Amino acid sequence: MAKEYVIGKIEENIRIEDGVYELSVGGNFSGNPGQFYMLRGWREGPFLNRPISISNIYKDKIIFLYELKGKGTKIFSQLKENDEIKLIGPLGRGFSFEKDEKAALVSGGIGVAPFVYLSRKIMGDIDLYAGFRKNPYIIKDLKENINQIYISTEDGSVGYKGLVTGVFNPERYTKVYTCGPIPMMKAVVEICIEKNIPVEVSMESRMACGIGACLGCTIETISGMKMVCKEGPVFNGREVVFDA
Amino acid sequence: MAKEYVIGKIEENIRIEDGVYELSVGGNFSGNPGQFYMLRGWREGPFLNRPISISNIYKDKIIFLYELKGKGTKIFSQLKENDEIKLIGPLGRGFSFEKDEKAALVSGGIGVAPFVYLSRKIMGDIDLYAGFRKNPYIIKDLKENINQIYISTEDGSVGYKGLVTGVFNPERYTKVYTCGPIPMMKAVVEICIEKNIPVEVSMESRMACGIGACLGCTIETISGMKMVCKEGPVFNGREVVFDA
Amino acid sequence: MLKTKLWGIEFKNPVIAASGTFGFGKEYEDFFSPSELGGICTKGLTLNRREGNKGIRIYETTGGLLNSIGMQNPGVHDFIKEDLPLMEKYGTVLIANIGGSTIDEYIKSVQIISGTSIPIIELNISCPNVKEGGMAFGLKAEIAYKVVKEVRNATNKPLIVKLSPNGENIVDIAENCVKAGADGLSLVNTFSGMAVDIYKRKPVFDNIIAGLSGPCIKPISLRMVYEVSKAVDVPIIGIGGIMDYKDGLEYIMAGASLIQVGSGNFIKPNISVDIIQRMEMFMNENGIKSIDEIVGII
Amino acid sequence: MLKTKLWGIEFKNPVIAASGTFGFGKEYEDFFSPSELGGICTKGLTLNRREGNKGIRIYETTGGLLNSIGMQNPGVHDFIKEDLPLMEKYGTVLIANIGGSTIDEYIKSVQIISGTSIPIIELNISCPNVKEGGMAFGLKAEIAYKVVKEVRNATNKPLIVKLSPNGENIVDIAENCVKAGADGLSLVNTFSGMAVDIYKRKPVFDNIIAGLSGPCIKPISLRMVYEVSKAVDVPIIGIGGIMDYKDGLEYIMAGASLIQVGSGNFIKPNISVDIIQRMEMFMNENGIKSIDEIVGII
Ligand SMILES: Cc1cc2nc3c(=O)[nH]c(=O)nc-3n(C[C@H](O)[C@H](O)[C@H](O)COP(=O)(O)OP(=O)(O)OC[C@H]3O[C@@H](n4cnc5c(N)ncnc54)[C@H](O)[C@@H]3O)c2cc1C
Ligand SMILES: Cc1cc2nc3c(=O)[nH]c(=O)nc-3n(C[C@H](O)[C@H](O)[C@H](O)COP(=O)(O)OP(=O)(O)OC[C@H]3O[C@@H](n4cnc5c(N)ncnc54)[C@H](O)[C@@H]3O)c2cc1C
Ligand SMILES: Cc1cc2nc3c(=O)[nH]c(=O)nc-3n(C[C@H](O)[C@H](O)[C@H](O)COP(=O)(O)O)c2cc1C
Ligand SMILES: Cc1cc2nc3c(=O)[nH]c(=O)nc-3n(C[C@H](O)[C@H](O)[C@H](O)COP(=O)(O)O)c2cc1C
Ligand code: FES
Ligand code: FES
Repeated sequence: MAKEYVIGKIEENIRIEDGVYELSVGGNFSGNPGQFYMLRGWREGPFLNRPISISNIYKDKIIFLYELKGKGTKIFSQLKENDEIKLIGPLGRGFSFEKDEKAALVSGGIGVAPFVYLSRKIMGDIDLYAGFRKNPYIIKDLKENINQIYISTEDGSVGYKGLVTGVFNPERYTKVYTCGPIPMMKAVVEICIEKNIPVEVSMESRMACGIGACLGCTIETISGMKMVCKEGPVFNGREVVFDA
Repeated sequence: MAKEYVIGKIEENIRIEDGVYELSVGGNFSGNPGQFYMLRGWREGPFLNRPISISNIYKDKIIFLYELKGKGTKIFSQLKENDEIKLIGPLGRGFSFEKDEKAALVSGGIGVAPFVYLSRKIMGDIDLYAGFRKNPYIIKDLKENINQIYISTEDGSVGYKGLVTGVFNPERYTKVYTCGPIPMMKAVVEICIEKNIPVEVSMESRMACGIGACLGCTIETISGMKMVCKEGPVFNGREVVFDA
Repeated sequence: MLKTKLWGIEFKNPVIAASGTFGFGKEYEDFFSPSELGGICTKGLTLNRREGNKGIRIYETTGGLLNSIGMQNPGVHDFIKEDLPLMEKYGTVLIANIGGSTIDEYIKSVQIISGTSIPIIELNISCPNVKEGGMAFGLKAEIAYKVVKEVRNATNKPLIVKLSPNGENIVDIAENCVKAGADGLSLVNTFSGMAVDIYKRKPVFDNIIAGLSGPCIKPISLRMVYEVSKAVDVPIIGIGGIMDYKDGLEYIMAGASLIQVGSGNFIKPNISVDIIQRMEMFMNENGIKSIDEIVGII
Repeated sequence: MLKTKLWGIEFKNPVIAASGTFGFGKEYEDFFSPSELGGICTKGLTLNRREGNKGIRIYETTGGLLNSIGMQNPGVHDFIKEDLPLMEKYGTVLIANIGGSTIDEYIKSVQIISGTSIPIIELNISCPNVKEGGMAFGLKAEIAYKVVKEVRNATNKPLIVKLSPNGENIVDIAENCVKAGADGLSLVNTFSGMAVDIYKRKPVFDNIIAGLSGPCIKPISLRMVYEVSKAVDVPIIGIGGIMDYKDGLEYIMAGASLIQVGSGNFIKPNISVDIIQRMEMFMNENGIKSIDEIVGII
């Protein structure tokens, strides 16, 4: 799939929870689950584009799920229907799933974003373990392709009280995918290694180009420094050096 | 009138002609005809605020008339109802008019903006000579307080063909006010001096602070450098050195 | 909590209005009471009145602005007569920023200011905007040493030297100024920059070169503050692109005892009040009892 | 119309991809054909492979970014084996950007590169991001002279020296490089800058100092290009914050014969194509027949 630089038009940008938004951009976009786009929703604004995972793709639109973090996502949240947004992508290596897997998806917070598309593509027997600080946001499109959803919240207001790793046991699965805060992913990988279950993690790092040109987004792996934007963002969980 | 820094809410921002917009901000604003505000319609955007003249003030709103010029006005034009805009003002010295004057207002392009408010305040026998490149924009509120309107366009599509100074004769008036491009104002001042009619000009210059602190906006006058933002923007036409 | 004492002088807080961006204070009175500030630096003063530069004086750039004001000021005498009495009422620490074209001029101005109530002098050897604007004094370590040494002898008040970021080696220059008797260092003044009008095929400024300020310069000036604070033992005033309390704290943690807010005043006239309040909040939330605890902590 | 010839080499247009921002070109192939460019500078090459720096490598600032890549590259040998063959196919002028920690290393790398099809060498004596990254060579005029002199003897190809904006006096350094045999000068490399993480109370970068690039630096680098172009007689390559054709023309009018686009590539991968097209439009509209007409016109 060739990467493209395109100017897209916003179809919808809706707040689905406190500080969490779903953005649809019209057009025929390509990409696999776990890949991402670099987005720019401004002419005058922060210098760098912002990496956001593909949350879903339909024939005529692409969907991003994003969380308010700072300057860039603030501007995203103010975009309205018909506004322009620039996109570079699809970028990076996504999840290397197989159809009909018995998979567990383990997310923390906005890490749930790529799992919407992933679950749709695996079409297998999938459970989701989704941890949130408080108000969970499980969008409709996600529910459709998932067997069981285990929600946990830090304050216990919904589902299990505590961290998502408190309810998760990898033994029932042939493959585990995880996306979320580093400490969570680290814990998930550790259990998976212990139980000898394959696990893939979606990593983040600060990016400039997003296409493998600047060498700015490296993380440490057991086989040296690797670029998150090109060799990731999805890595084999066993490869990543979490304590770098 | 004390200057204020306020965050206002946009009530309306309508395109009234190609590249010309009318912006209303809700609130109880103060200011005299010829004074201006520094506006900032963004959080991330151009570094400096943009000076825009008061076009009109009502009890519950202030109106600006602006022309698309570059980055800042582009962002202004994209603002929508309920968006925030920061304002500093009212700033500078406005027109020193008297009630019931027999006055001529001579404008070029967007220089017509402050005359809406000025004509309302003079409430005398006022004629407007308004030159435009092509499509004239004479808003309703302006017509109300004006006797005769002489429009000229460079392409002759509406009104007199040519420069506004081609139709203007100051002899019929006790006072002349002019706002527009420098060459136009210069020509107007020259005729007024010739005919010995008092004339006031509204000057522009690049501004940083808008309040007299940075000394960045000076122009040359016969009595030395003067700050447009504080000692102007309105000057006695005889004072300004136009060929500086 | 934000209080700090330097050179025996108490500052309510470490936030000072930078020279040339705050006039003599009165333009800001409508927006807030200048007494809330830790201090105010005057517009750069010279011995005699100066008209400043002709042509364009302000030009916006990405994340900042170029200025070519050219030291416009009423001269020390008129300042003392007309502006100082108003400033004295603010009840905050006043700092006289002194420019000049010759060592002799510097000395005379400093002597005159020393006879006033102003407790601190900031020697501007770094203005890029006039041919003889003093920046020449701030570019080479030996010359900086010479001018500071001579001015030092002209006053008993705390003497802060404001450094140019355009000099040959800022650490060298800083060390030389301290050796020559500077009680503190302000850094930085504006960076020499320029812009071209491609339609006219001419430099934008009559003077060609102008001074760059604003958040665009912050990473560089912060680095300079860090390097200089490691090298010298006098208090540092950090300046350059401070737009919020976070920027201010970066400077403080990098080694500045005080900070100055310059171009930020143009964007939001009461920006310093925000910075002071938010800095206090940050300290509360992070259990920092006094600014002095975090000066140079990194 | 945009064609220009320098060092006997023809450039389709004056727009070159800057070192370290364009990889070896292939990442951009999806977006446009690199053959449209006037030239491409390779990522900075050292004699041996380098892993680069640990920790955060990229940090956004107002109008730019700080980077601390730390010279990650495959080394000249692997570059020649694996990357060069692909680059040769682009049909544009290739420039090898050479870094190093010792004069000896520079010489060896340059000798090796001289044995390839690459027509031009850009000597990077200005990388702020590794302890021994070469910037030390670019800070003082005498040292710059020495390294350029020695490297000069190691190759017959046009040798361009890429200057640091952090040096003591850029005009001095430039003159010394030319005296030592440089055929051209590129300016500038990134500015030494830093950032502080106020929550961790630590510098953001493991290395403390990082390199600032992007439009924030443009006014300063433009000024340096102007000053240097007045002082030396070799062609100048203007670099720093070029984001559109106007920026590019400012550099050219200030004295640059070629320009390099760096951080701009990150924002819009095909930014250089825009710049080339719009520059041509501008020239058409303004009756400029050749870029050479306006080099240094201001
Ligand atoms: C491959 C990839 C995919 C992503 N997918 C999504 C997604 O689908 N949805 C989503 O909401 N977010 C996603 N992110 C994260 C998203 O890119 C950031 O939240 C966003 O760039 C923040 O921009 P901002 O301007 O709002 O925040 P800023 O103003 O830039 O920063 C806000 C705060 O976050 C810190 N910060 C910013 N970027 C990073 C970083 N990369 N690592 C650590 N700290 C950082 C800053 O230092 C600051 O404290 C993804 C990131 C990557 C690398
Ligand atoms: C006191 C005062 C009152 C004003 N009132 C109005 C008003 O009521 N309505 C209105 O539409 N405009 C008014 N203006 C002009 C308005 O401020 C500018 O058009 C606006 O700042 C341009 O901003 P921008 O970001 O869109 O353009 P930019 O991107 O900043 O610039 C676009 C182009 O215009 C040039 N330019 C920008 N500012 C100036 C300047 N001050 N002088 C000369 N060239 C300049 C730039 O170099 C560039 O070529 C007023 C100006 C002043 C000083
Ligand atoms: C318009 C303007 C005028 C200035 N005048 C002076 C001056 O007279 N004396 C001086 O020492 N510095 C002067 N400066 C420099 C500032 O005090 C400050 O050092 C510089 O702007 C960097 O800080 P900033 O990025 O917060 O603006 C001036 C700066 C600006 C923008
Ligand atoms: C991520 C990154 C990596 C860079 N690597 C190199 C390098 O290896 N060698 C070099 O000479 N310059 C390097 N540079 C400097 C650029 O070539 C250029 O000189 C600088 O970024 C200024 O231009 P800009 O503002 O257009 O980015 C690098 C710059 C960036 C941002
Ligand atoms: S972000 Fe540039 S290499 Fe990954
Ligand atoms: S804009 Fe600052 S003094 Fe007028």
